Amino acid sequence: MEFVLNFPCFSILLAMFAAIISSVLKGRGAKILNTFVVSLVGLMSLAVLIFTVRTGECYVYVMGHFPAPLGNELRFGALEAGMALFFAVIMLLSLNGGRRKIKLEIAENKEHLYYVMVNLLLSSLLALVYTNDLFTAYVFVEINTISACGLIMITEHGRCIEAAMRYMIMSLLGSGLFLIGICILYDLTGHLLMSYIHTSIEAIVEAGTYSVPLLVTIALIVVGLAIKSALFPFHAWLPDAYGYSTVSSAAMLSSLVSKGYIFLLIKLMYRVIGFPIFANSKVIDVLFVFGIAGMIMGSLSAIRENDIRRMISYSSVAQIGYIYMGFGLGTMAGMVASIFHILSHAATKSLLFVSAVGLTDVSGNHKDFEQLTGAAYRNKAAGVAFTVGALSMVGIPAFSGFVSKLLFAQAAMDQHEKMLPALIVLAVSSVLNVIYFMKTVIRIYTPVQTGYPSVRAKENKLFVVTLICFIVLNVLLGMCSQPITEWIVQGLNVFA
Amino acid sequence: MEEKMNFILLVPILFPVIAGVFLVWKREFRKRRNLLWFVGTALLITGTFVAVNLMGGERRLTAFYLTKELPVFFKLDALGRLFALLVTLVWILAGFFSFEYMKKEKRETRYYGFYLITFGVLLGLDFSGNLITMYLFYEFMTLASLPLVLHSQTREALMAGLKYLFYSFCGAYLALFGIYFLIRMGNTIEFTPGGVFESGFLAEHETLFLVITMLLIFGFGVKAGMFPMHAWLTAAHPVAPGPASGVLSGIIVKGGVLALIRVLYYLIGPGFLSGTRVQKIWIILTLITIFMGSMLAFREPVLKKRLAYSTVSQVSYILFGLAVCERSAFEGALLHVVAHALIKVCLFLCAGAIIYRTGCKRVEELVGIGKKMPVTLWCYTIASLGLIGIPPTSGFVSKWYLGMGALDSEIPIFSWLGPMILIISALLTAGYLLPVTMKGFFPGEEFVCKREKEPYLMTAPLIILAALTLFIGIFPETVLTVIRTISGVCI
Amino acid sequence: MGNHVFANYGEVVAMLLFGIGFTNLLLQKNMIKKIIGLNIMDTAVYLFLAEKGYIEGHLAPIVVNGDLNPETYINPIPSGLVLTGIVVSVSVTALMLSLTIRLYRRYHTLDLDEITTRLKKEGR
Amino acid sequence: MNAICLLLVVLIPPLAGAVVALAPWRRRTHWMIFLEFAVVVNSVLVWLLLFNRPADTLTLIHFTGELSIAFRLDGLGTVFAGLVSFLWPFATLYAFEYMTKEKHERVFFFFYTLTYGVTLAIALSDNILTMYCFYEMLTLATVPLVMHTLSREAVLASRKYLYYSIGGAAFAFIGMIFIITYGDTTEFLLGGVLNMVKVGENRNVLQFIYFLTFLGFGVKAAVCPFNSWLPQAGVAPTPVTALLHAVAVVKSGAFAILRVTYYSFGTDFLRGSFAQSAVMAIVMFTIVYGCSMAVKETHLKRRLAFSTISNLSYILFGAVLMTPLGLVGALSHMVFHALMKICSFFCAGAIIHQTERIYVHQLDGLAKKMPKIFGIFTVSALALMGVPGLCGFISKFNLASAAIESGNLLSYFGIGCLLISALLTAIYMLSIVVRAYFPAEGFREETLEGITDPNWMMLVPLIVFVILIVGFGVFSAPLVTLFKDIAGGLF
Repeated sequence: MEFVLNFPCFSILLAMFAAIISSVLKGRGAKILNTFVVSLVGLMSLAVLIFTVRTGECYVYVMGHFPAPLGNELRFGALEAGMALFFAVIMLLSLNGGRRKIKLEIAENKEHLYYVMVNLLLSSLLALVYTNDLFTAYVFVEINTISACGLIMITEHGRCIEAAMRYMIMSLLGSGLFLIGICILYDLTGHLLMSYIHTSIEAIVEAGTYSVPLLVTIALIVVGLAIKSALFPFHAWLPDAYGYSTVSSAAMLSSLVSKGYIFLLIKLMYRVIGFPIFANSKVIDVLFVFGIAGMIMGSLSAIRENDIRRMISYSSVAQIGYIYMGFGLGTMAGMVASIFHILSHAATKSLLFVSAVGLTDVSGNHKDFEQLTGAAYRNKAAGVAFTVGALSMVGIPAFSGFVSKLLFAQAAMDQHEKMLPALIVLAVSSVLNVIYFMKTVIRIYTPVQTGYPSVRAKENKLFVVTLICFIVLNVLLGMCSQPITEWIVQGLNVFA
Repeated sequence: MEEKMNFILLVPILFPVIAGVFLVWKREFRKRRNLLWFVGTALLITGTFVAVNLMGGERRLTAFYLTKELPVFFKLDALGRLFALLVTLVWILAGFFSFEYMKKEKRETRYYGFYLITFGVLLGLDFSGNLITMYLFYEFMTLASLPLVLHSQTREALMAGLKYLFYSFCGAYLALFGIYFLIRMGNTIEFTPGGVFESGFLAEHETLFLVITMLLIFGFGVKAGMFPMHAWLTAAHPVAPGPASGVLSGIIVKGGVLALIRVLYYLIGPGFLSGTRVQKIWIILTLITIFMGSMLAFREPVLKKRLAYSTVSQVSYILFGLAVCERSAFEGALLHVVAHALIKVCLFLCAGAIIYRTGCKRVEELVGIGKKMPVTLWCYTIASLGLIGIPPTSGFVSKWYLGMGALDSEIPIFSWLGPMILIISALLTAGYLLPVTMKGFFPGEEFVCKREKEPYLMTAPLIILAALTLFIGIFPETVLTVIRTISGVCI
Repeated sequence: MGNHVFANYGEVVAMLLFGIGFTNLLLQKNMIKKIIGLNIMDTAVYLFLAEKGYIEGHLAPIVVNGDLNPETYINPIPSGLVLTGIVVSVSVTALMLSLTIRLYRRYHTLDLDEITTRLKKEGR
Repeated sequence: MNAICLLLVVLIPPLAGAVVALAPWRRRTHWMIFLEFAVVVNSVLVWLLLFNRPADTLTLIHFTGELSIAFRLDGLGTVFAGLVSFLWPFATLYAFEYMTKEKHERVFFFFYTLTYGVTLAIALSDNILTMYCFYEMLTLATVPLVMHTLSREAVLASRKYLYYSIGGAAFAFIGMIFIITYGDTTEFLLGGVLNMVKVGENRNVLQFIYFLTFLGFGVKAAVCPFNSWLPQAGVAPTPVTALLHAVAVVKSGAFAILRVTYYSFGTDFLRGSFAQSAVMAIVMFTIVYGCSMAVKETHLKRRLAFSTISNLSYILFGAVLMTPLGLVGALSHMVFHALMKICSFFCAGAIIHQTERIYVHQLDGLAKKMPKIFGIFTVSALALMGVPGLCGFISKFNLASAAIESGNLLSYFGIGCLLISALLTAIYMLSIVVRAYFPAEGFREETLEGITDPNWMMLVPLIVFVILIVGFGVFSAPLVTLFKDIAGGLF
């Protein structure tokens, strides 16, 4: 066995141990450790990615000594490795972008706790990506939830705690449903390992028995994960959680946490239930409807919002709607588009959060648009970065958003009944995106006389470098989509 | 005629235009005398060129192509000659009249500039050999004559000018609609007497062509002051300086008439129109115009406006003649073109002379004017008789032919109703023109005044015009021979 | 249908409990009641699992007297799952409670909606 | 010539602009000369390309699947690229003078030249994806220009502009996707690329999608009801409004519509469908609507902007006739309207620059002080009205004859709309001219003390344009022949 195949397991454990160690370190030490760990995880994932892409196969990694039907397994191919790499990169960038804010907003004696949470989050995300065991997935879902909650409430601001509370409640509802779904699935099939469940389910479907319980199970799991990933109409907790937490948390929450759940959902669709079975169930239509409803409603809420952070949060609701719409199309192309959008949205949304904080910083920490007028002149890097993010969200060619839009549209063309609604909603939602993002962009470029100080790029090198990395990432996704989609297709083929 | 000599056709068109543009550009002359010499010479030289052209045989000239299917093409045919002669004659006479009249006005150079430009454009209109060339000059005619209307720059004049512009373009574009179709549907757009369309083709597209014809009649009818698009005429003509209103009323309205003749008799062909519903509508409209124009003139107190209403009525005589589509009516119409041009210019110049000398504009102020300005009023009287149609003036002959033509035609009702209205209108004409003469010469016992000086630059044109009116009335054959050659080929 | 329900009364009860817990977590205003709802929900799941794993007449899967015959014991996996689940639910409950305490200290109420209104009134 | 030159002409302008914006220039003249030089070189390069067309396609990037960003020069692109590259150097020259009074000049010129590159890229696009990409880019490149003055109005206007443009593009995006899916290729081929086997029973859906696409691209071409951004965007400095919002940007919209209609969906597929009737109705309404609003508007630049709205729909009217002749009409109006409108806008800009008067009623009597500007303005006004002998007439004639040729009853009404619009054009353009030349009584000339014609940098472009307006009006045969070849697929 190649040594590189150990890396996924190592990276999960590494992150987890780092979390444990961090709890006894000082803030600075924890920060360094965390950076190191995230980078290392990234590198390891890269190695796995290169390896898996080259061989084009999927590998199973047995945890512990129990063999297949009973024991715990990791399973990874190109898609998982790439996703892990991507998560690590985004996490690193988000943390770097918000580093100054972390220092400012978090009490010094709690800083190391923040990194504990981050490490834990990373570990759970990796586990969600790699695991092949449903119950393990559930456990890490909960760990994910807890660490995310910690990330939200770390600033100990009243609003944050309240948001954390709401987030917890919704999350727990979701994970409750998810858990009961798993249990019924276990009841139906007698397995917890995904591949085995799949075999049984195929048998069940073939036999034609238990069709109702199966449908209910699928529905329970999907709804559970949908709540957790803030699909419209379960998004009520989201704006507060994203809007008031410290910026790195917001960026990570929006681009990683919800994406982790979505990735798990993909895994369920492909590996557990089987894509053809899933695509034939009614659930998919429901997802489609809620997806397009989310695209519109999220944007509408964003238009009404007067707080830049909350506006971006609502935009997340819309973007998650895109992803679910892609699922709802029930085709391979739709899935590819959704996965691409996971990447593109993660890259863009964290960029937006980070740059938005750069803008609010130079506006006396006010987040309403009135105060943000002309902020782009006071912090040029943030202004440019926000503009790039906004353009990408709107779907301007050369940025990542355009490619995902293109992929979605092309995918919609294959699906005859859903074609027109999907396309028209896509167009309408673009228009709505234009309205609120471009409004903001123009607002920040409208000069005004204020007493707020300007920030020079030199004073905040890390921030600027992070933004540049984000922009490059975005443009890279936008311009070199060909290899990325190829990778996604390859990954999906060996995914099940 | 040699092909290369044909460019002579362009000379009378371009020469006045260039001279006029030069004047507009130059703006100021050091001495008024120089200006007058310049204008006078230009007018006479143009006249000579026109004469040279008229003497020669038929000339054809394709100047250039707008696009491949749109040549700007000039041709000199009988109808063009008639109109060109008329225009030249009137323009020179009115021009000399202006020399005296314009003494009192400001911005003279500009006036003469546009006067000359309009002259050239009108000659271009007369020499046009095809539809597109005619339309080109038709538009330019509106634009070039606009400054004449606007000349005084009073608010009234501005409003009138804009009204003139609006109505004219409205008409031009209505006509343009038809023109587009004619160009597209026809094999050629060159004017050919009797029409260019085969009757079978016309029958096939009858509805379309009826619509087109209707639009063309309405469109060009605007320029000719046909009801219901006559309102601009009575606003625009009176506000211009005297000689300008003369030529506007006498000549430029005939631009519309010329265009109608060209389109109906030289492209679509008169045979298509006769007997159709469009013809009836047209006849009704002309008759309404004739009657209404006279009535309005009758109750109008301002002399120039009264004359303008009279124009509305009289031009519709011509249109009536055209609408009947009958040979002698057509001849009458053409004769009336000539007669009315001379008479109306004469009348307007008289009115101008009176205003110039006395400043009186309203009819009731003209009591005893015959004592002050006898020559002017005599000319006025002769012209009035002509317009009413009393022998031996030109108006009598033309109306005679019109009436005969109408009676000869086989259109039910209108064959007798037409002449009747002509006669009623003639009575009304007498009613609104002659009181000036009567009050002018017989102001009553106690009226005392001294005779005003009448400068020969003013009286000479008047006398010539009045004399021509009489001359044509006495020897109508001089003009009629020309007209017969036209009608011979057209119908 | 009826006898199915009766035969599987354990599962039915579990589902009812799950419903109760879910509704409480979702709809209760009082945070403590919400947490109780959460626990009911979790417990329902454990009940369900236990019911699934239990085989009539078999022993708990603890090897005491060297009997390695699988027929002797009930299915051990659900039991393992329940144990894991309990750990998870304990930690989650702890976190929720700590959050509740913090909120209560700050706002002296357990009503989440009231806290929200108050926060909005503060404008932050 | 080598296909790589296609990329070169797209890249030179932005690079030159970037150099201007970023390099430390010591004096204004230096970078001005540099920039003008770069623009001229680029234009020369474009024209060289037009005459030695590279036959092959230049592919830059492969997107997913067979989608790629690629450049190619075909007939339609030739016209647009030629037009744009001809106008840009002149407009830049004009902008130098105009912008002396504004701030942030170098940033302005960066975006100004960037737009040049992007517009050329649209013209040279080989496939629909490339065109779409640069179409979006165009919006972004021009927003800073609209926002330039940074006043509240400008910000609002640019915001609206963004919403409309990108929103429209979102709908055009749908059309693009359909072309990608149902077409044999994404390239532009005359006659369309739809694969009828794939289309099968989805004809109606595709026709509906065409309608959406039309509206989407139509936003830039300001079709009703998506036109309100255009007059608002008039707050930008005049070179921007003139070149971008009368030519480059709006024509890109029209160009895109021509592309999708003739080169992607294909006219055979669309002709006679409900989509054609729908878009034609919209276009016809816009023609009349734009003009009516222009008549109502008293702000000079906004009036011209409304006029642009109407005129753009002329182009679209040609486009939606869906016949080769319609394409000819559309192309000729695209070129000629560009000349006329840029000319009139530059005049308006010159007036604003010299006098800071922005409302029509403030222009009384200005013609005397700025004779050259108003002379040129008059010519462009007449051309816009479609007076024969100027280029506006040619394009309208081409449009009308195409409409007649198409035999579609609705298009006959379209001709009517063209003519109504021409009439309204006459009103709103000539009322300015009349006002400037013939101020009403009581006008005090002293108020205009010190106003003169602008200097050569502003005048040279104007004179060139006016010569072309007249030149093409009198002699347009080669150009129209070229358009016919393009429409016939021969070029």
